[in-house]
Amino acid sequence: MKSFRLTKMLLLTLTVLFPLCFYLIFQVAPTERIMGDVQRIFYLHIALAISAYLGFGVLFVSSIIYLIKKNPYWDCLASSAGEVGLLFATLVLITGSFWARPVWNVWWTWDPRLVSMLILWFIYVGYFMVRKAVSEKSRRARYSAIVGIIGFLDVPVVRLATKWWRSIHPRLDRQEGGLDPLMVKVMLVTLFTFIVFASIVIFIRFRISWAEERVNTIFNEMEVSHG
Amino acid sequence: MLTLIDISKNYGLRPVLRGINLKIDKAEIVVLFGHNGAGKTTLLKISAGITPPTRGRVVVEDQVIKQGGIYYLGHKNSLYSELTVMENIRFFLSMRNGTAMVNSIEETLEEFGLWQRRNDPVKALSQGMKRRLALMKGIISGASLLMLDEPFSGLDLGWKDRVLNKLMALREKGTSLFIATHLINEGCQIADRVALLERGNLTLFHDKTEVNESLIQERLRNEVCR
Amino acid sequence: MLTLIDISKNYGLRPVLRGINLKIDKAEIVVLFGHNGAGKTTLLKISAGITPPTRGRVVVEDQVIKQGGIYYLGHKNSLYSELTVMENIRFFLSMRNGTAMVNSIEETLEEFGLWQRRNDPVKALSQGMKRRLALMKGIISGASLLMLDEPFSGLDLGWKDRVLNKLMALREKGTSLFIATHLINEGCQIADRVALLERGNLTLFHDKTEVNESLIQERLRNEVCR
Amino acid sequence: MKFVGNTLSIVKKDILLEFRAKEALSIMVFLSLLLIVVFNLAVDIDKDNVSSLAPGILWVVFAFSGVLGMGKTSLSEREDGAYLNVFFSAVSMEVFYIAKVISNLIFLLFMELFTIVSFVVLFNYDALIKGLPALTLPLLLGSIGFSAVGTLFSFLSTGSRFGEIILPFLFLPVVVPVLIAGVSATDLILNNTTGGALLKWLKMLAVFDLLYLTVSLMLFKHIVEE
Amino acid sequence: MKFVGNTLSIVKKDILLEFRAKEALSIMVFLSLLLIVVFNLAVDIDKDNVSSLAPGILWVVFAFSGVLGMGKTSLSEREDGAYLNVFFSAVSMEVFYIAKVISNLIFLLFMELFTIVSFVVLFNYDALIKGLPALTLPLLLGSIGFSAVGTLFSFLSTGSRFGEIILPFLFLPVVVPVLIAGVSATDLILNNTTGGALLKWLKMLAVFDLLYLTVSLMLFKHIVEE
Ligand code: HEM
Ligand SMILES: Nc1ncnc2c1ncn2[C@@H]1O[C@H](COP(=O)(O)OP(=O)(O)OP(=O)(O)O)[C@@H](O)[C@H]1O
Ligand SMILES: Nc1ncnc2c1ncn2[C@@H]1O[C@H](COP(=O)(O)OP(=O)(O)OP(=O)(O)O)[C@@H](O)[C@H]1O
Ligand SMILES: [Mg+2]
Ligand SMILES: [Mg+2]
Repeated sequence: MKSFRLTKMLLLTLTVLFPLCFYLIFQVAPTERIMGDVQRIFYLHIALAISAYLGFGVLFVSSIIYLIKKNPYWDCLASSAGEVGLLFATLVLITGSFWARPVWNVWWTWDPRLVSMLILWFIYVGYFMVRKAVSEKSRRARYSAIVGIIGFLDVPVVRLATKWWRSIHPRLDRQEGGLDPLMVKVMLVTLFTFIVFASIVIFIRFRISWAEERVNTIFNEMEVSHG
Repeated sequence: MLTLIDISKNYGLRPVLRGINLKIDKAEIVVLFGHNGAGKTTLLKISAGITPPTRGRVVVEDQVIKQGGIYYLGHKNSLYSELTVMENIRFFLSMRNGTAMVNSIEETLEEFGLWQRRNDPVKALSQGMKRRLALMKGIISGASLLMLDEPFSGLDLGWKDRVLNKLMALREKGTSLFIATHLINEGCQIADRVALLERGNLTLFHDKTEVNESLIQERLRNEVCR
Repeated sequence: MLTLIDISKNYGLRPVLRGINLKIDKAEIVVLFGHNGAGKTTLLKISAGITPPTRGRVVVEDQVIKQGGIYYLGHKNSLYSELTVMENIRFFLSMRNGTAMVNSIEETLEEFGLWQRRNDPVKALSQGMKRRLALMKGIISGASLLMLDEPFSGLDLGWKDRVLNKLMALREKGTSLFIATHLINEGCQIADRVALLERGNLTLFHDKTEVNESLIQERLRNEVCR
Repeated sequence: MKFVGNTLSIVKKDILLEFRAKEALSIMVFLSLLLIVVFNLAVDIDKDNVSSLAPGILWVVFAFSGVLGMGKTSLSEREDGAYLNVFFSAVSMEVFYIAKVISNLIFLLFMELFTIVSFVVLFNYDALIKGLPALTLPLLLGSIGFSAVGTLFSFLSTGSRFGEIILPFLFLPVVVPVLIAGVSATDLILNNTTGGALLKWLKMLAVFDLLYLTVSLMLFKHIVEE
Repeated sequence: MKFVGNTLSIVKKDILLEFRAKEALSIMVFLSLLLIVVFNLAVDIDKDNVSSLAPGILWVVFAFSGVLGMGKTSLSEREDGAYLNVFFSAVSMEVFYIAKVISNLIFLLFMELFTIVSFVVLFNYDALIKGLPALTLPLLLGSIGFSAVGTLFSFLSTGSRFGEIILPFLFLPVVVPVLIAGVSATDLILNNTTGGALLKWLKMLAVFDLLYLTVSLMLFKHIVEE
């Protein structure tokens, strides 16, 4: 119940944070000189990317714990976090595309950052394909945990892609003169909002699937005792 | 040897096993009976550690696990169908580091009627021959605990008898056996204890002295025939 | 119904069947016995037209072939493991154009103890349940000739009896059956004629009146036990 | 027209299996996306060369994803000998073949549509969308050819010891004419529309389709009849 | 050093199986040849662009043929539950994994050598032969990465309902770093030899190999331990 109160509180803060974010993005943040208003996608874009990493990170950690503890609790958490991560990763691809269209004049280009992100997306689609492909519960948990662990090795690749390969995708640490301080502040607020948001979504998703799991268990117990 | 503590297993919402407790001692043969779908295969797989139970614990004596002391034979035979009989056996033994009585392979092959087929690929054997080969692997494995799921399926009458004798000889050497079967006569003949799996519980449970009473066998038969 | 004329089969240099002649009439049950590796499966597959013989001819009455009048059940069950019990049956019947008694499916499912499992995918059934389903398909198929290879394998005692009764009821309706099995009692119980396959030949061949003499059964048992 | 009903039953069952097990189609779709990405890693595709590379890449992706997907649909028939349901039925092997060709064709067309859409998005190549109406005919004809050959060979390969893996070797060399005609027709449509030459390639596709279909129709029963 | 002996036994068995059944290796070799030909149909390779296309095409072919071949080697363990021979033995799953990685590595290297030779012959591209000594290291490192991931995932995919077909999806995205590093290193060697940059890619290959090997080694037993 304590955790439930926490969720409630966080949800409440979100009702403040989200409007604040959008106000900051569309009213406060300065318009970028070259790209214009479309640059405002940036705040969502990067916040979504970090939230996706967060989802995959939670998946990674809970997969490891699952393999050690073999408690379905962790499998539940892993798949919930994976769903959220995949959702946000999809949104990164979409917002990126919408940004690329006016700026680079294409929906998609074969840039290392973009490709590595797409590959990451493939990996987690593969994760859910494995979950679909295995019906026996504990086996599904083990197999998907393995994919989740190996797959996470790709996240650093996405992060470092712009460093390793020649890339046209912007990098903040390469920005000449640095980012406008106001932009940084807006970005940090958006980032914070989305991290809270992603955590809550993961948590709620997890509570639902865990409740489902427990209902099933209780059903079983009933059948066991009544024959 | 093997202790099952409060083992339960559900598939989805269907409970198959409900709190099974069982202990198998050294040099003991426990035979498991039950209707189709009673959960015999499930219980054997859980005991062997191939399937995890939903609840409960399987305890196997330490020295048994360490030296590959378990041999499990399921509905499948675990044979490489492209390799010959001999190659299958050699590989099997090489995985057990000479725990096995390697020198007696030829003799055992002869006893199992597979000597002439030793250089044939397994896929060219008949149903019954494959089963025989899989059983033979268990017997030469040197394992101290054998778990056999319907070991006699596909064997003809003659081979069934011979395999029964082999299994009893194995017990004399201190091996424990956990067998699931539908054959009541044969099962009771070799069992030290029999168990009946019914609605997820082990009902009926008899040891040596009782097993041979025809009354018990009659009851078993009635139970399984219902 | 079915006539086998001088059927021979070699695998490589190994002769398995050597000139088999056999005729199965309408409403007749022929049961085939033999050691492991005697060639029962091979003979059934040849009769069903799945494997070509090295020499000889299989003649099936015209009207039998035309309307899908053969049902063959081998060691495998021919089920789509991802589809449910019901879906498997529906597809099977749709391939037979209502030759079958479609309206009695539910009743038959009940009789075969599969009614509660009708919406479960076949892969979730136990060994014995799958075999039962495969047998049930044969019984509702409306085929006039059933070829069954070890039909009772994996069935428990109760179901074995019930399936035996079903098969006998089928014969009363004019269906012919060609069955290979290791179970001498059960085989002799339903057989109109029994045949023993030995070294590639059909030795021993007895019709109705003789089959029930315990002497014959004794001899069969001795032969197969050797 | 009983055979129309039978064909539909089989197609319906295949689509049901697809929904249940999500095999062939989802595999084709994802594989095609992945192939495009991998292709791009190997050969830098940009604005300048996309229109000259597109036809080749698309058809290679169709062929590859297609053949692997088709392998899957026939595997579900081989497993547990499920195709025997049709083999021993009133439905002829020709009808079975036609039905499988149709199921595969449906899956192929879905996959191709998806591939084209992803290609347009990934390479920012709008000409492909504009050319889509004109592409319908070569796509349909090409897919019929793929399906005719793929269905035949996928049964052949799953019946062999190698399993599905041998399929690409059999399939790809044989469909090279379809591949070339398809690439050429697509090239003409995307890059310049001179009607005469296009007709030539379409004719070639139609001729090969007819050829493959009739020959495969005659050969199919020999594959399934072991 | 018992585990060296065990590893060798398993590798020996795999090579024996390969000789007997000609599965993984021959599939890899033929598929790579076919892929090169198909690539050539899609992208016209000529004297001018061969040196820029060669690295990409070669590595994509290695990855694709490799992953399909590796799927085959684990299938032979899953079929009939043959891997249980190792599961219930004195040999640890880590040793089993290492042995399978070695077997797969051997097959991969053979296939790569063959692919390179055919590439040289088909496109008359001698620079590749001259660069072969320098290519050895990136090839070896890349193949170790492929084998480490491929072995793990091939067991995973054959244990799932999709079978081998899901394997490419899991494998290809994960090995993209190896693929890119391999392509880049090969490009540098074939087209200009500036040592510094090459070292960077080799380091990257080595790091990923180590990463994949250690992580897979820890994860493997969870796959096989049903
Ligand atoms: C489909 C297209 C795109 C994808 C998949 C994509 C993906 C990503 C990802 C994954 C990140 C997080 C990187 C990290 O910090 O690890 C990111 C950050 C960023 N993206 Fe994109 N992006 C796309 C298009 C664009 C476009 C068109 C622009 C602007 C021209 C852009 C500008 C940025 C910026 C400024 C950042 C923050 C950079 C940093 O963290 O150093 N992106 N993008
Ligand atoms: N993978 C599975 N998914 C769902 N249910 C399953 C699965 N495996 C087994 N079951 C169910 O568990 C029950 C027990 O099956 P099990 O195979 O253990 O029976 P059994 O006693 O071995 O029967 P048989 O004598 O027919 O071999 C059956 O009702 C079966 O349908
Ligand atoms: N594909 C094959 N290649 C070579 N030999 C084979 C093949 N199939 C069967 N045989 C051989 O043919 C003989 C008869 O086999 P078959 O399977 O018909 O025997 P069976 O009577 O059915 O035996 P079981 O009771 O064990 O099922 C055996 O010696 C077997 O080894
Ligand atoms: Mg069972
Ligand atoms: Mg047989």
